[in-house]
Amino acid sequence: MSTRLKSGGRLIDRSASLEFTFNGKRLKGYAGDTLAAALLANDQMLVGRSFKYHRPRGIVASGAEEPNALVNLGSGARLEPNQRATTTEVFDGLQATSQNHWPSLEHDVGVLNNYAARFLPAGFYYKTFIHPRAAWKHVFEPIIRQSAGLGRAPKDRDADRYEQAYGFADLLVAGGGIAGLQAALVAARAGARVWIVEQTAVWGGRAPVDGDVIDGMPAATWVDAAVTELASLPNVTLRVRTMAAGVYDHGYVLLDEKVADHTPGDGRPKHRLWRMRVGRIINATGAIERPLSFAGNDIPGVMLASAVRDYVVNWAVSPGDRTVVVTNNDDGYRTAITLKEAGMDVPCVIDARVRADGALPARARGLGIRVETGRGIAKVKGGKRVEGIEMCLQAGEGAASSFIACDAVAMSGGWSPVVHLWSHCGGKLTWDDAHAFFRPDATRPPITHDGSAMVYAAGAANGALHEALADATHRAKIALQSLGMTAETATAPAHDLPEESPMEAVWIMPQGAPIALKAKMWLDYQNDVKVSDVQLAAREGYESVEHTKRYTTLGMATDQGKLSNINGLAVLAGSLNTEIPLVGTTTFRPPYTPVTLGALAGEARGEIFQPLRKTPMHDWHEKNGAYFEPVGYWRRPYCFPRAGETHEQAVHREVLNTRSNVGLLDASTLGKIIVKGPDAGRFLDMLYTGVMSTLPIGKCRYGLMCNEQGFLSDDGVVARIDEDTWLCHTTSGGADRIHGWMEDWLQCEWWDWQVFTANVTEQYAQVAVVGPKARKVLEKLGGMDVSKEAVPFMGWADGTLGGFPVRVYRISFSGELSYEIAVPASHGAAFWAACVAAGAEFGAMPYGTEGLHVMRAEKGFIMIGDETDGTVIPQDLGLDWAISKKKADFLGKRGQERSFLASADRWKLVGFETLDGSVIADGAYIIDAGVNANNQRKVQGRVTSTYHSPTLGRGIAMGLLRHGPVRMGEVVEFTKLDGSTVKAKVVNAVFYDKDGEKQNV
Amino acid sequence: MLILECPYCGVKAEETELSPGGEAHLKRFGPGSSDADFEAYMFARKNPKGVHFERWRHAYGCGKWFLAARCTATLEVFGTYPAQTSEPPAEIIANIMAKRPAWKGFK
Amino acid sequence: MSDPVSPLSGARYDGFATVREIGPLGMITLRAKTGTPGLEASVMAATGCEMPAVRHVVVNGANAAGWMSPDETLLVLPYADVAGALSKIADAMKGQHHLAVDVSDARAVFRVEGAKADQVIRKLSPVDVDLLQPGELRRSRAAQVAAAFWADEGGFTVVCFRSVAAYMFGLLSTSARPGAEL
Amino acid sequence: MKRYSVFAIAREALNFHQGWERAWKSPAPKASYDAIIVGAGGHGLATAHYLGKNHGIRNVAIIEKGWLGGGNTGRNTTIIRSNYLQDSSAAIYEKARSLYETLSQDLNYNVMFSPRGVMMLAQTHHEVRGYLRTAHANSLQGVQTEFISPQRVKELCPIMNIDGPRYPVLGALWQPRGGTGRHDAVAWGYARACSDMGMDIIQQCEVTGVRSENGKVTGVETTKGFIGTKKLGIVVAGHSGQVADMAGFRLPVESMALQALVSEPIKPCMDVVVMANTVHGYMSQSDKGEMVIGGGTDGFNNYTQRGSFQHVEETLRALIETFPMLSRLKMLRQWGGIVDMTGDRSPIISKTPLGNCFINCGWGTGGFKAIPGSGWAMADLMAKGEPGPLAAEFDMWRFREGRFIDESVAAGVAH
Ligand SMILES: Cc1cc2nc3c(=O)[nH]c(=O)nc-3n(C[C@H](O)[C@H](O)[C@H](O)COP(=O)(O)OP(=O)(O)OC[C@H]3O[C@@H](n4cnc5c(N)ncnc54)[C@H](O)[C@@H]3O)c2cc1C
Ligand SMILES: NC(=O)c1ccc[n+]([C@@H]2O[C@H](COP(=O)([O-])OP(=O)(O)OC[C@H]3O[C@@H](n4cnc5c(N)ncnc54)[C@H](O)[C@@H]3O)[C@@H](O)[C@H]2O)c1
Ligand SMILES: Cc1cc2nc3c(=O)[nH]c(=O)nc-3n(C[C@H](O)[C@H](O)[C@H](O)COP(=O)(O)O)c2cc1C
Ligand SMILES: [Zn+2]
Repeated sequence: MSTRLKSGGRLIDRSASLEFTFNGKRLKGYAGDTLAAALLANDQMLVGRSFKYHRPRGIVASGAEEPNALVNLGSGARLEPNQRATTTEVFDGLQATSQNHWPSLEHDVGVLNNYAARFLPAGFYYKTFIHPRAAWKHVFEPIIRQSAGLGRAPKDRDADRYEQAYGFADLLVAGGGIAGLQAALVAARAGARVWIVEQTAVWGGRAPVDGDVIDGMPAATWVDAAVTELASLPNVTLRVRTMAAGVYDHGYVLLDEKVADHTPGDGRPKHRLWRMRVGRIINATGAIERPLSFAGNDIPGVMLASAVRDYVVNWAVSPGDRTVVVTNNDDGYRTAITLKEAGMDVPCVIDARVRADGALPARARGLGIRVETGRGIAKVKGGKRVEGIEMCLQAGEGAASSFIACDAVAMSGGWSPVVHLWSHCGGKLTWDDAHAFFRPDATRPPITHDGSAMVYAAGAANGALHEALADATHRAKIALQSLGMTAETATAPAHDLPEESPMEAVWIMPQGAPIALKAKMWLDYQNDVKVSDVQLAAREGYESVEHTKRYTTLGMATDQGKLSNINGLAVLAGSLNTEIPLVGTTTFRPPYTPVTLGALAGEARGEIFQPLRKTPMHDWHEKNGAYFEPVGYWRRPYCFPRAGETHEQAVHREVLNTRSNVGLLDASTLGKIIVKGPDAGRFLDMLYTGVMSTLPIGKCRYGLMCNEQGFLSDDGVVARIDEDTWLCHTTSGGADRIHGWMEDWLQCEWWDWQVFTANVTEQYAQVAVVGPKARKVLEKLGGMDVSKEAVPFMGWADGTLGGFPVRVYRISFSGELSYEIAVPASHGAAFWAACVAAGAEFGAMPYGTEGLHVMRAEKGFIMIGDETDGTVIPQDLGLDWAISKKKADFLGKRGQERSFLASADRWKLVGFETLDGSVIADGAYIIDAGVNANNQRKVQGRVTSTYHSPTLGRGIAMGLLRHGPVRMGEVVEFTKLDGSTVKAKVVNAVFYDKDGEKQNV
Repeated sequence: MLILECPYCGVKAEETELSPGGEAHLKRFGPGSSDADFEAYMFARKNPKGVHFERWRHAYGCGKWFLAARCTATLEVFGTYPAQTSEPPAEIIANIMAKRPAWKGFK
Repeated sequence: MSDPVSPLSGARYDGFATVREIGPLGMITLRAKTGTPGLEASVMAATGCEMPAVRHVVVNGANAAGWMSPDETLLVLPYADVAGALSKIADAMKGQHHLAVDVSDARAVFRVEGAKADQVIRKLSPVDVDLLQPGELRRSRAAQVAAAFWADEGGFTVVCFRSVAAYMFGLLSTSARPGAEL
Repeated sequence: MKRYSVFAIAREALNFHQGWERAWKSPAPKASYDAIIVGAGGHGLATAHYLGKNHGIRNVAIIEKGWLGGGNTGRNTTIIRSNYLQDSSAAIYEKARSLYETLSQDLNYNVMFSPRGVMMLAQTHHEVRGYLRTAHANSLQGVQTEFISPQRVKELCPIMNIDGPRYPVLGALWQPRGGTGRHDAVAWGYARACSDMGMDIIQQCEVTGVRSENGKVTGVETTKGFIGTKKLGIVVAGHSGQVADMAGFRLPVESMALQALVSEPIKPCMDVVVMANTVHGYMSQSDKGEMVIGGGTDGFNNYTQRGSFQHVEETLRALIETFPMLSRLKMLRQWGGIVDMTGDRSPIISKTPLGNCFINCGWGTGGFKAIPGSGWAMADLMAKGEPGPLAAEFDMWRFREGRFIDESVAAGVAH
């Protein structure tokens, strides 16, 4: 039975008792408990079910490496699936439920899989469910899916918030054990800007638990002193509950700070994601103990020896009354000693080694603990918890020699340095035979931007299990040196540890275990990967460690194989008859432990999910019921529906009103770029397909821009402001892109040309006053002459209107009499309001982008993004008139000379009118006779813009048709999505005011 | 997550302040050039696994384009320099030669 | 004519730092290569400031001159003074290749103030605030948009584009929420 | 070859599965072959497979520098669809998709093709028009797709927030027979079938040079020595530039990192594949329960199989906005692959300047779905020396002529 001990527990505060629930059961814990400790204190041994076989699962570990104890934490908007009990701090009111079982944790029907385990070896699904074909999708896959997954899927929107922050340091120390603290001290004393982070809530790592003595003091005292000193230094930042999640190139490190996990709902961000940029990283993340592979090693009550020790020392929890310790090294004896000294029963230490004569075994024997050497566990007895073990000879095949009753097993298979951060950016490992582990190979570190080493491993993470402090001191010194700092005089504190005799690698227990036992030896607890599975993979040719991983799913669970990987590799090496280093490891990838997606997205949610660009008139639009559409990050009114109107009706009203009275359009989003300089004209002649250098001052000219391939990329009206200044209008989406494009050519190709550009898009609010009564509105506003003579079509003038300083352009995208008026943005809202007021008596109404589109389509004007899609050249659109024949060069000219673009067979722009007056479907194609070599119906064109024209009362469309302009009057067929077609006549694309009389009045 | 020093403003800019612009030192081929030259200019990019010269814009900073010499296999940066040049500066070439003796040189 | 209005009409948020929208301010983008005759005189004439050093801003009361790029200087001055300043610049730079434009209305300006104002910046910009020199003007991004800022007594001045003023205000105030101190 | 079936499993179970034979052999290379394929990714293996199956060419070696399937085939988000816009794309992807329908049976290896349906969200009016256009095109191309309403989107994917607020869902292009497949199994199944036909899969063997005489390839230098061949197929995805360089020609290809990530596994909550291009993210839930998530590519040349964090962040921001429930899930693992991007983002299946050397590359961010079709077309090309109709448009000279096959035009991306 696991219980809370009467005394002890260095991390708990017995005066602060807390209540929490597990599967609805009310339980008690203390402040300082992890959920796992508190569950064990309440004798909750069974905490979950495994992934595949639904085997009962208990707590194995005490930290981030825990594979089993995953719970659904919280509920509703605070539900967090797969939360690790060993790293969850208990708080008052915590709710946890166990996962992956039905109907209950105790009685789970999924356990049937367990009985069928033999039929479900690694990769079984690749070999089955092949026939009948339809059964996979309809029968087998649904069953597999239903039984897969662990935690519950959240349904609600997250109640918590997250944030990010940037941090900078010379040196980041990941890991707050004694090695990390020592490294930080060395660096901090040398004046470096240091960050040290620890994933748990406490400093010190293993040493205080293991009773290390440092500089003559108990490790805990030394740790306190170190932390106090570090905290006092201005160049040091210390953070607990902060995990170094991933190391990325050039010294970029992600830290996941659990700000309010243990105080949910207190208004603070749940997590803060630090994006660090550091010179060097000290990887002082310690080591993780390895399980041993013996039959039944997954039964609740079988735990890591170090974890058992942690529970006793840190939280005064004993996982069992009678604990058998099984080990292949001296360190495991610490657990036996700790248990015994805490008053618990240790019936036996089973040591796989033939001899155990180090200081620790001696101490254990001295406490009266029975030590059996050369032995192993043949199998563990029990179902939902351990009932006893059968001990056997390690060298044999598992013939049981004796039964030992116990309720817990503490296993120690040696240690594995935590090399994740070293490895994320490609640091290489070397195999250490003496300790049977991979450790960082200092000669092949990950490198940073200048080619120097980016990460230094220190302490247990560097394989220095017994001389962590000396190693940390040394590594910190060389890391500092590489940063051009020095800490020559730094020395390591004295670190007293009992001598330990060598461990002996044990990958299978007993050595000659037959297959029936191997099929019960778990490697990966969560994913149910057993020794026999790895051996099967090897036998079937999945020999690469990466194949084995993917075939068996070893190490792919939420713990990412922190416990299982090395044992798995060793078993694989054994099966292949090769050496472990030749098998190698799988790739270490971020994050070290899973990070909440919300934290990765940071503050970006709701209102500030993305920037939303607003024109000065945006609020007016909002207040006046605009239905918006996104245009890049802008939001533009699509239309202004009135009560009872559909969007379509609103658009039609807006169009008719503009054509008969006057409409107002917020055109502020149009790009506006000033181009100035002695070479500006020449530059614009390169940029546009037409000639801009000859544009007279005071005039406007429509221009097209192509990319170097020749495809049309943007269009707009250019105004000549003075001798060496032009103002280029771009599409709303194009402003930044085109400005960047200009700068690109000016900086990287024609850097000797004298041209400056400035993107003044946001300096001006722009209002289009459009329609036969437009001039009246402006006259009403008053202040300047807006007559045909003073401001002719395609001219512009500066002046004032209604007291506002304005620049008025006579340009028209609707075919109506139209003025586009620019005012400084700070006056935009007021000017708009003035226009609305002045327009009232003339029936002025605002119109949106859709009305704009309809009107320009009625006029046969092209729209970038509708008529163009990145594959269309101006010639396709009948815009040859806007392409200079005389210019030797412009961007895109050479591209357009390529055979496919110059071909006579290209699809070209024409108008279409359906014979029945209906509207051609958006996206419709024009079919052609027959099928192509791939048996696809041939096509000869497609629609590019199609609308109901409220002006004409029928459908109108533009589109591209092979040889289009010479086919006027022909009838072609457009597709409909119901499979039928609609006939349409090829017509001129200008449907309204063909001679352009209305705009030029 | 790269950092590249902007040669204009001296900021060690991180990748998110920059925008990448592909191969550096391209020679533009305009009207009158051969099909092969134009194709090479537009598409046939050097794509080395190793030393590469490329364009970056300090988009969120000074807005200037600059060039960088970087190893695409290790992401090591050998240097950055202004865009207004048609060849890498000698000291960057020397730096690369020192660090990558097998490098065949800029061509 | 109406008075010019800043994009958020002076919005304010009080968290662990105070966020205030200020303005409208007059701003001129002056483009000319360093060393262009008349450039320093223009800057002086428009703002009373010396020519800023690379990546620096020279502040003179309500006026300032900031280095934006090797050929761009940002001039800050009272909104009403812009037209006058532009003509002074035109005079001083006559015959020299340059571009001076009014961008007063294209920007939004915020003050982030208080002892922990720096923390707000640290949450949003990939900038090593500790290494920011006195008078340094840093152009960078704040979350997803371009921003420029500099530190002066009691806080930071943050400049961004006008259209994203509300987004910037949202970012700054979210970052300054009580309880979220770094 | 021992056939796989439930009965075989049952039989083997009694014997603790001791009797299974190797899925593929690991032979030493012979002195020469009738054909060599460089690259044992899905495309290379499928090419070899159809060379044997459709053309009777079986004296073939597939040479792989690492472990088979370990390139992009082993690291992609496994989306299979064929709702492409351009005729030539739709043809080859639909060929591939239809081969996927029976691939498990054809290979006697369950590749877990799961036609659960793929939806591409339209979140702007522009996207609506783009996807409608694709729907029209698909109807003529024999690809079964449908433009569905927001309500139908919600029914098919209840965890989605279709109401925005920022980007309300306006509809979606829905391909009911698109879906996912088990990426590793595709490589393994083809490998097993190739090996069974007597082909040699040579792993841990890097091609380091291409030897040619008089404009024809004679063989390849490898880390296991020279191997002669009558025909060479280069199918190395992200390393295409490298190997083409060895063969003496340059490709319109750049290698960049594309990233993906998985969440921790949760109980099934999403039965379809969703792609959201406005915000740029895509997601499905695997049979094990993880949410499999992908986003955009880095913009610079990179061979490290690692990407920049910002793209992961951008993708997650976007997806959390669309799927608020994701916020409290955790990222379990993230990784990158090196994708081969062409000038028009469409693949190349082509002859080369060397008479008997052929290239298959440029699948970039979207070639998993194409594996069977691409292998089929490439085998055709290698066997006959001339492309068949599936590959005809994908030659490498199209760039010179400006004959783009551009899929991005319909507001689409190519995953
Ligand atoms: C993150 C990510 C997500 C993706 N998502 C999707 C998706 O959802 N749907 C989709 O359809 N596609 C997707 N793709 C794209 C898809 O993965 C690839 O297009 C496809 O796998 C390419 O297959 P391949 O066989 O051509 O290349 P690979 O699988 O990369 O195989 C090429 C092989 O060539 C070997 N090789 C290279 N050089 C040499 C040499 N010199 N000698 C010998 N061997 C060599 C490599 O080791 C490798 O094994 C994604 C890709 C990535 C990276
Ligand atoms: N004798 C043995 O066999 C043996 C074996 C292992 C360890 N040890 C003991 O272990 C100690 C070694 O000290 P150490 O400091 O190297 O290791 P440590 O394990 O004591 O400390 C490492 C610390 O790093 C933290 N950490 C790990 N990954 C992290 C991450 N990604 N982000 C933030 N924090 C992270 C851990 O929580 C832990 O507190 C010594 O006391 C040594 O005696 C002994
Ligand atoms: C569709 C898919 C699902 C995956 N699911 C998991 C998973 O559940 N657990 C895991 O650890 N990795 C998973 N991975 C990631 C792989 O472990 C691995 O990172 C990826 O194949 C790239 O290989 P590499 O990291 O070894 O370079 C998955 C990969 C893919 C493509
Ligand atoms: Zn710069």
